[in-house]
Amino acid sequence: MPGTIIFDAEQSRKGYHLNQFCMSLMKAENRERFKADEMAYLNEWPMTQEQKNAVLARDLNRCMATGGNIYFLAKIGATDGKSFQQMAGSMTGMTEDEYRAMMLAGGRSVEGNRFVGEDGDAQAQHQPQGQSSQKGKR
Amino acid sequence: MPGTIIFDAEQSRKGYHLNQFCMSLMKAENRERFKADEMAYLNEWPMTQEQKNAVLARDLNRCMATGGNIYFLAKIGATDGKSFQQMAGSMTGMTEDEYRAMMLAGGRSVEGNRFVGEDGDAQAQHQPQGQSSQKGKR
Amino acid sequence: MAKITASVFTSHVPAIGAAIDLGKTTEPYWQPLFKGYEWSKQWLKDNPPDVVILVFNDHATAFSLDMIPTFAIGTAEAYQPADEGWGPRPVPVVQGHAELAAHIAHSVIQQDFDLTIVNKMDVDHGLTVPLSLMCGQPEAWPCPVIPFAVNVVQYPVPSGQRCFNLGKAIRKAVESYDENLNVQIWGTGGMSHQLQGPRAGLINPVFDNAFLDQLISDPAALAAKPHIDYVREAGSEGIELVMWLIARGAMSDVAYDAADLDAAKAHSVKVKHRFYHVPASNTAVGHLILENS
Amino acid sequence: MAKITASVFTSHVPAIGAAIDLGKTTEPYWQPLFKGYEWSKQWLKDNPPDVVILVFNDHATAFSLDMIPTFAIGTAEAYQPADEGWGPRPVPVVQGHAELAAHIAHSVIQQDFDLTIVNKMDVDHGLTVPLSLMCGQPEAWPCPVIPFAVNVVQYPVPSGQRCFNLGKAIRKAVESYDENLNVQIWGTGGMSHQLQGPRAGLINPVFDNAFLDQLISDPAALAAKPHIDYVREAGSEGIELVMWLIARGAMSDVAYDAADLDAAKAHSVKVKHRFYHVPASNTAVGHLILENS
Ligand SMILES: [Fe+3]
Ligand SMILES: [Fe+3]
Repeated sequence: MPGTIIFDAEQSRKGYHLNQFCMSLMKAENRERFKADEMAYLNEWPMTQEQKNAVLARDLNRCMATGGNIYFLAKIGATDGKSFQQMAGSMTGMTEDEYRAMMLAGGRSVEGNRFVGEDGDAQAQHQPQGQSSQKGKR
Repeated sequence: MPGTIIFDAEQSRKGYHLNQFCMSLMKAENRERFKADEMAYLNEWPMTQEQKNAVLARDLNRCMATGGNIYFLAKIGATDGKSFQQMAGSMTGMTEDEYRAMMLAGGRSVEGNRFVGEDGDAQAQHQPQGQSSQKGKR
Repeated sequence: MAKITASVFTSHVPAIGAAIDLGKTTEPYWQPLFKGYEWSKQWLKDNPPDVVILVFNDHATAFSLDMIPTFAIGTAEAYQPADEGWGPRPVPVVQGHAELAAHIAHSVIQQDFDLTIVNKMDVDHGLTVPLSLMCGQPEAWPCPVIPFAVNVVQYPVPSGQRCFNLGKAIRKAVESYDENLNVQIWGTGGMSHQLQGPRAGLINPVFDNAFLDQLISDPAALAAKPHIDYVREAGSEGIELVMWLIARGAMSDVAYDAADLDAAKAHSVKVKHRFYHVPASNTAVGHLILENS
Repeated sequence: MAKITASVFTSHVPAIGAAIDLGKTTEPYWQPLFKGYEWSKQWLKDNPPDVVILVFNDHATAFSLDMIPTFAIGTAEAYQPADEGWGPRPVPVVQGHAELAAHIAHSVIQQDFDLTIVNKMDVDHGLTVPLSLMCGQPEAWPCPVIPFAVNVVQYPVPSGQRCFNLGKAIRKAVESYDENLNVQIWGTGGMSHQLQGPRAGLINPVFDNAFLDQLISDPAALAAKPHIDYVREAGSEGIELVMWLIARGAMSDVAYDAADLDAAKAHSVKVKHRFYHVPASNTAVGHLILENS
């Protein structure tokens, strides 16, 4: 499937410390410490530099590519006061308004998005989506 | 079966805090704190008074009757520097030497100890076992 | 004896919980959704269960990657609403039913389901949002709840067939409990949604409605649907729908085994309510209430 | 492909670990016991496995009453020896085999065993004493180990039949792993012992030896033995013996299903070593090594 990572044992192993870091943000005092000095807090965890950078940049696609799972990563968004819709939208390249409008209009169609190599909007050749990509093309 | 408690969900519920207290003794610092002031340490746990008294008296039969499980209770014995043999023997009324001698001689026979009401040495009418009981009878 | 009288199916989107907690249910965005649950709230008042078995998945809340149980049953006295990162939801503590839960655990394990027994667990939106949808904002939840958690986060997750069979085993367990209890089983999660990557936002109403149709009329065939179909057609988080098969498998028109076929045929389920709405945040919301005849 | 070549069965008494750690193995009390494992240590050197799947039970060490998994497989990179209250045993860290473990988890869950996947776990005497008995006191254990933990502490514990079937599923899982690996499976715990109450110290050599006989020659029949027989005849902690059926079920003379009967008949197991001794602390010690033909 295009634009989809299956979180299996291998991903879980790769992302173990990243995901456990995320879970630590379920405690209010840890959220405070993280917000006060993100890098210092991240350095308490044996994560790869790439994972730390992805967290600092709030690049959820990068987080997922390095073993993160969305339910764990959601704790970062929660710490930032973001909703699941904002988090999900941030992985598409669409603006918040664009993503929200797409959902209100019935969401993303499965047509063209079932298999890698079709022509749906989630396929690699259409990334990133939304205004940002349009700007890029012009 | 005589002299045997099956540790099921009901026992587990009854003994939850007692058993979780026992597990806390797997940390060296908790063992130190417990040894320094047993009552104070016990009072940190929502156990019944009967459970606390049973622990203070190291009465493992009482601990088990109030929901304790031997693998959890073993952590109390470990804290006291006792072996599993000393702990198991303490529940029979036998002295350490008597119990050890019984084990060396092949252990307790299953004969007469399969069903409640037979005449084996684990039956209620033969409790407590060993010298202590003999002294009592004389 | 205890009896499963009805099953309730519903999505459990966190944003729905936030909308309730923040008093937004009458806003234009949310109003159509909550309207779909008005009938259900009255139905629950008119048909108050003694216990609800609530099938849900934990979303990296109670279970970290340290221990991932495929199936976990809560046998505790009570469960605190979890802090998922936004602070705990301002909802009542969930009271358990330790005795029935322990009985179910015992029976279901003896039927060869290898449950994990859980005595301490904070419950996340997967459990509390369905309660909010069905009960509103009461001082206390109307009845005890037995949380039944299913791993749908790390693969391999249990198959639809395994979930369906588990439902059968749960019904058998409930029916062997001595006390007269009116038990409901709720299946939650889904419907189509994807929360990750460039395909985030996927919604498939055709799939969802076919799923609802088949869940009602031919759940045994639906149970054979492979994981890949859920993920491809309903999005990566659409896999949560396998949990609905647990609740469906616990209804009395489902045969426990071949010997039970005639007994099952004598029963039927009545569709009391059906509702479908897009969107709630990233998700298609489906809802169904079935009663045993 | 990977292959299970042999199974090892042994008791896992904590006092045996203490005897080794304190250098008491040549004392008169312990000498006869360790003599029974001398042949085994040489055999293991001559038949070095690439991986050992070690079936054991946790003794209220890694698993508290908060979460009690019926079956748990370790998929971590390594496991620390636990502090059970006497301080951690001075033995090497146990290296895992994360890849094979994940493969087994995947395959066995798809075969309808509802495993809990464990990524962080300290291992107690149930796992480290068998390693000490078979390997002595090396700087590092000779190969990676996959811990497989079974609940035999809180009832209901899995039936002998469920354990036996799980063994079959594990063999199927191993044989579907691509890499050429020589895998052993060890079943530990037992034999007769009771650690509680006025019946503490129970030992039943007649039961134990009949169990060993039947484990070798007719494990399918042995799998039908109900829990109550173990507890009555072999003491309350004798129930640990159900774990031996997992290792036995993984041997190639055991038919996976009806269709597999002929293939299984073409295989046989060879008894390489058998040993029985009373007592070690409170326990009867049994030990068996079986090789696949
Ligand atoms: Fe969910
Ligand atoms: Fe043991």
